[in-house]
Amino acid sequence: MKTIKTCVTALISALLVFSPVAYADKWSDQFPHIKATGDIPGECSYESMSKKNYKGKTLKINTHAVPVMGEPTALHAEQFAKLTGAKVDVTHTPAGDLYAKAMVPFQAGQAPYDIVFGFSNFINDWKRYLEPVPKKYVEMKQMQDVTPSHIGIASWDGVMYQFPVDGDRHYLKYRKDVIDNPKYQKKYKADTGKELRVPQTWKEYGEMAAYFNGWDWDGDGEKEYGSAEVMKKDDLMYAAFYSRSAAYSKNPKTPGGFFFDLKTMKPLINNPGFVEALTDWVAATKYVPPGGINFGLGDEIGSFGGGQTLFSFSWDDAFVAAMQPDSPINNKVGAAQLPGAMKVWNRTTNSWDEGFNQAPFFVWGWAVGVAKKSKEKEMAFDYLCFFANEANHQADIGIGRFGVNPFRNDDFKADVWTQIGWDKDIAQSYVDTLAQMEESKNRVFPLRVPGTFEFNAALATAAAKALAGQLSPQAALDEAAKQWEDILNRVGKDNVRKAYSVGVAMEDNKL
Amino acid sequence: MEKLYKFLKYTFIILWTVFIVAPFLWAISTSFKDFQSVNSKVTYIPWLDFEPTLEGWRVLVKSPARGGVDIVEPYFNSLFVTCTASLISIVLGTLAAYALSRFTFKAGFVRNNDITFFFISQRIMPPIVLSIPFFIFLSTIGLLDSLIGLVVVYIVLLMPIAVWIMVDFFNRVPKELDETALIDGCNPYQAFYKVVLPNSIPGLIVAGMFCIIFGWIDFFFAFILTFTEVQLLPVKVVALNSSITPWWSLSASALISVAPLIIVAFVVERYLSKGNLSGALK
Amino acid sequence: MNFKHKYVFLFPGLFVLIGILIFPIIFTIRLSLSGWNSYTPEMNFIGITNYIRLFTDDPRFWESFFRLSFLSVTTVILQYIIGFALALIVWREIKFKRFFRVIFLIPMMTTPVIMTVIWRTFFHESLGPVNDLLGNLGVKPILWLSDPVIAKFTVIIVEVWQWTPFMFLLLLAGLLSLPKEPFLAAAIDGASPFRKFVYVTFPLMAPISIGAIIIRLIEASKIMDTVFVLTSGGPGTATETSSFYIYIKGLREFQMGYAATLSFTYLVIMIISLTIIAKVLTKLMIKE
Amino acid sequence: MNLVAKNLTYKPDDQYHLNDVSFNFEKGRLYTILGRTLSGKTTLLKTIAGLLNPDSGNINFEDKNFSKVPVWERNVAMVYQQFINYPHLSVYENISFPLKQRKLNEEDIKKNVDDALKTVGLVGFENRKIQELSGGQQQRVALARSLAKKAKILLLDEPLVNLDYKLREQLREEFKTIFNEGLANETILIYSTTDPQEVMELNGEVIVLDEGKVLQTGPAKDIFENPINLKVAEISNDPPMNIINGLKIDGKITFENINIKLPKHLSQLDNKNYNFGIRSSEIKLDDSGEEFEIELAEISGSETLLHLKRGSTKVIALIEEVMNFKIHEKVKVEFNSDKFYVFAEDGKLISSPYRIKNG
Repeated sequence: MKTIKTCVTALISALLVFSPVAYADKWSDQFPHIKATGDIPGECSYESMSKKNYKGKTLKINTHAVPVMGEPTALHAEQFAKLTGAKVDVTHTPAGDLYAKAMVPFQAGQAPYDIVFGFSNFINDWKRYLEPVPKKYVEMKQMQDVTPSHIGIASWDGVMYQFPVDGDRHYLKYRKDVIDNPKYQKKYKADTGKELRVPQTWKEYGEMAAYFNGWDWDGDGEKEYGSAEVMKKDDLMYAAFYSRSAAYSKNPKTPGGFFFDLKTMKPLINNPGFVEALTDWVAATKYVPPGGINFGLGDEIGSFGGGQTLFSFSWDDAFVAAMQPDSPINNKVGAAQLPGAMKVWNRTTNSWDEGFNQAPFFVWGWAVGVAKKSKEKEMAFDYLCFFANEANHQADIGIGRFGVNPFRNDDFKADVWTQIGWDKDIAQSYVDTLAQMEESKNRVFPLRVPGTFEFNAALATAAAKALAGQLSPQAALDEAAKQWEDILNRVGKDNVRKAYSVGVAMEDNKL
Repeated sequence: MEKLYKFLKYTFIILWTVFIVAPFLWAISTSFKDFQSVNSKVTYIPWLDFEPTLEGWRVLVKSPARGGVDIVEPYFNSLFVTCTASLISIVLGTLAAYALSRFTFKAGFVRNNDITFFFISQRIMPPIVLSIPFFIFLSTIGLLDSLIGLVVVYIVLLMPIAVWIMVDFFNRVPKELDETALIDGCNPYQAFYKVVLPNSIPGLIVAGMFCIIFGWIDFFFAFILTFTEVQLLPVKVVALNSSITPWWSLSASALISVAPLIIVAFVVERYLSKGNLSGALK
Repeated sequence: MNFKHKYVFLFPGLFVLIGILIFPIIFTIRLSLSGWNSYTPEMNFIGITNYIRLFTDDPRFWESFFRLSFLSVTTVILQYIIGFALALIVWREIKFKRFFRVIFLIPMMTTPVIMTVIWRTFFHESLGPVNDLLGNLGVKPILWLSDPVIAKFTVIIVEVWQWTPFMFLLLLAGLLSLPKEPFLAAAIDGASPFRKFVYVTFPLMAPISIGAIIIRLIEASKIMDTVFVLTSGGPGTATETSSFYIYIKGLREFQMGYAATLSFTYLVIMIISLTIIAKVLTKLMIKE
Repeated sequence: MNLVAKNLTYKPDDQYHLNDVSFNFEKGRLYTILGRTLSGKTTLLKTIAGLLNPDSGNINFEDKNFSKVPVWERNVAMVYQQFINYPHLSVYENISFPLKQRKLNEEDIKKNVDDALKTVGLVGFENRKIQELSGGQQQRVALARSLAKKAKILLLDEPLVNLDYKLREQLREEFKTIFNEGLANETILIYSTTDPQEVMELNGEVIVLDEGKVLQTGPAKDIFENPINLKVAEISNDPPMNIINGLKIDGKITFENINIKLPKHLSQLDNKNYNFGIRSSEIKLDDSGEEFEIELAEISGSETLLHLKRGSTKVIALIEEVMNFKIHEKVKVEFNSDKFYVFAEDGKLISSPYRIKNG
């Protein structure tokens, strides 16, 4: 069986792997993945890893399905195995089941995986089963370049549990060829009396999306639509909702909690700010492609990346995928911060504060940790360190399907992106967008408290009911808030408060 | 009237055939597409509507490090687990079914029918109900992430099917047959394997077929109870379902995973036509 | 017959099954009395708190249960009618009989979790072939997966596709094994095909029908893979079934104790209702 | 050295299958068990074979307690009413099966099988498959299998009931020869049937069974001539003996306004109500007879069965030719009063034509 497999693999590899272009760097000869930069010296470079010897040892990894994060995990595993002589077994699990797949054995006292991939908001539930990242790695040069917000994301109470390999946030993607098109700008102005520009508020976003919904505006013979969004319940849709809510509900005048009032621990998700956002969102079901109400992240990326919609907002993946050389909308997309709002709810005065407000949403993305019960911790950290070494990282962030996104100061330079074929102004708008988010003092991070999943699921279920028209936005959020109270009581208010206060500090950028 | 009836009859089965075949045709077409041909507009016929590519099929044998899934080993794992568990289930299930069909059991209020129902009722449990306890159970006996562990679990899944079919089958085999064997000097075991068994082949084929089908299509247990050592086909295929859904390779793997069982369909049809299975399935 | 040997036949299977199952069942019951969740993974004892929550404060479970009843009963009835019709047609001489028989069997050989992915692309509202072809006929896009009502029927369509063959196989085999005499008698009496079906075929097939329906109901009540892949229970909670809800509570939200409560309650309800259904069907279909 | 049963009782549910059955069967003789369907015949045979354990009572064979001996060591043979053979084996393999079980050597097996095939007239069929044979041939194979085995007890459970009329006649004839010639004197042959005619022709010792109870035992002729009660009279006649409730007054028997002259053998009877029994064959069409209405006319073989009615009295007459009648037609029949049986109200036989004759 093994022999057959090897033969087949060898045959296919021989057919597929084109011979690498000769570079001076001996590592890029051997590993074409890094042929753009060659090996970059560092603690975990190819050179350093080749000196380690893990022969006879096995490293077990659970990661996401191929290709997003799954392919780089497997690719770097293969390279790591070649360099150190270790055997690396990688399993791939769909996103929705990553949590359970690691959590079931954790709770049963097992460590079938040395390394588990997940989302960074798993940290609260996972941290007691994870080995803190040893000092040696925390202090090394590679780590110094990671932005403070991503160090914060990977840590809990100052202890780093997750090894930074990815950075994620939600931002707006739009079709430059429409928004910047003078013909459409004129037409839009004539028809609506308003400017066609990168939408500044969610209302503008909605108006433009509705205007460009249901007709062929790029001349390919197919209808295009307004917006592609993750609206499918249980598929990260809660994140999309928080993105739309942040501007209405994250008021810089009222620090101390976005999800809960940290003092009273009263859920805030049914206040008028959130209701306004959900009302917007229900209206959005009118300008998504047919079936858009059932889009998961993959559908969203496929839809926007396939040139079907004007807008989309979520992770970097869609943007990078759209900018791949073989994409139909390559160099036709722009990036911008999430739209804001012209009013924001003030929970202290119980009224709307008028004026423009904007709040970026850091959706923590891929996170990875080493199991406490693992017998190969050193090797595991070496692997992660190798995964994120500079050469690998630079190669990875340019490949959209890898899902590895910027989280280092070095990544926020336009030339990193122009190198891989992006137009200069697009690259610039992209890195500017990301950098602004890092600096914002008024931002939102997803909930990471005990029972995170229950909170998010309750919210997603309620929001989904509203989107499907089963409940009004207010009724849906009231239902969610009631469930949040129940969960709070089950989990214990103080437990949640303690955990959430860490998040609130980051929201108000006080780190 | 006769003509109308005939017309309706053929219309109905042709429509149904189209309905059955449609998703397969779609899958075949999709398996030769790429991101572009899937996401820009609806396309059907290769060369005419889109430029076909073998990428979807290549993914199946490529290593994950190159964006593939490598389903060769999982394929054999699935075959092994399915066949072994089916075999054990059939052996144990057939014995139990024979006992339930031929002998009377009484224990308190429990009668034969109750025992039969107990067997069959195992199918009522949704896999989700059992998955966590099984996880703990297998981890206690050290069989997590192993082929044997999966076989053990699949026995629970499959034995009820074997018992259900074989009880029904044996109830149709005249019990005078085994009585004659006993009278002719066989003890109950000899009567069973010298006389009853050779005459139960149709039943065994049906039971075996159902066991294989239900073993082959299980996803949930295979998913929860394995980590890195053992991967079964459905789990591997589902692992293709990343946040970007690769329709093309999913289609290709769906087609590949159906292939072995299509042979089963032919076997069943052959036996049906020969009239051999009728008694077994009635 | 009654020999001591009978135990040798029964016990291996019975004890293997009990041996494998005893732990999971006891574990589930015990777990249902605990508050095991992601933050307190302990087998603590909280009495019947979970049960109280289920019976007083969880309409979603009961909704999912009624939805499941609707979905499984509808699919099984459809499968039975279509399966019986198909079986009747290919029972008698017909062109390409064997070809049709093989074709009709194939769907049940496919893995639901994989096949449903194909269905999802098939019914994709903007990129799938169904709406595209209907669009050519001037039909507006149908929201196969995103309309709360239509999505239920999409699930039904997929389930019917997948499992009608099972019904078809059982019923065809039943038909093939029917005795010939009653049909001869009916033919001599000059009965019309319809009367022949009502008075001869159907009564003779009643016991087989009941068995097939019950088994299909058991299987259909577990419907989960289809919903999981097709709609994730959405839109809203429009297609959420019991086992999918248990899955969400257990493996997504990790409320293990509560999920065990749901599981155990579900099992009890199912066993009782299936027993009743079997009795009622027997009463209705078999006239003594 | 006999097969002796004492007080066998078997009651698996509410009904008795065997109710206090005792008998003493001798070697080299033929016993027929006569009873209607579900009267316990099969149960009795299975109990003898060892397939059933009675709730109480025991069976001794050759002075050994039989209940301790499992069926496969009892050396009995049994032929069922369904043609039970091993469908996966050929004719030869079928017949040799019990012999192989007993580990006889090849030669003996061959000889026994050949003999048995000869006896049942199936020479040349050795390699046929069972499914290729007709019902009658299948039953012959089953019989051959039990004969070849040379068992000490041979049980035949309604072996002819599922055959058509002609074949039944033919096999019944053959059976007589086979039983007379083919059996060693060592064998106890037990034959169960619902057919009184079969009992008469086989002419063995008869046990009449009803609801698990033995009603009467004795030679076939005795049972036929002197059934000890109404039940036996019904069971031992086909069609069942007609029972007419009538009044004996002085020189006549009256029922439904019919007066029949009192036959000689009943002259001793007291004047009162009795159940009069008369066989269907003793009711004849006769224009000078009494008028009855036809309810049903069945043709069976070369005979016609007339179901007749007058008032509340119903009788069946057996006409020994094929005739066509219309339903509700009126016919006149004559009762052969010399063949009248008389039963008391409780069913006991009071008087029979034969007993009187015999003195």
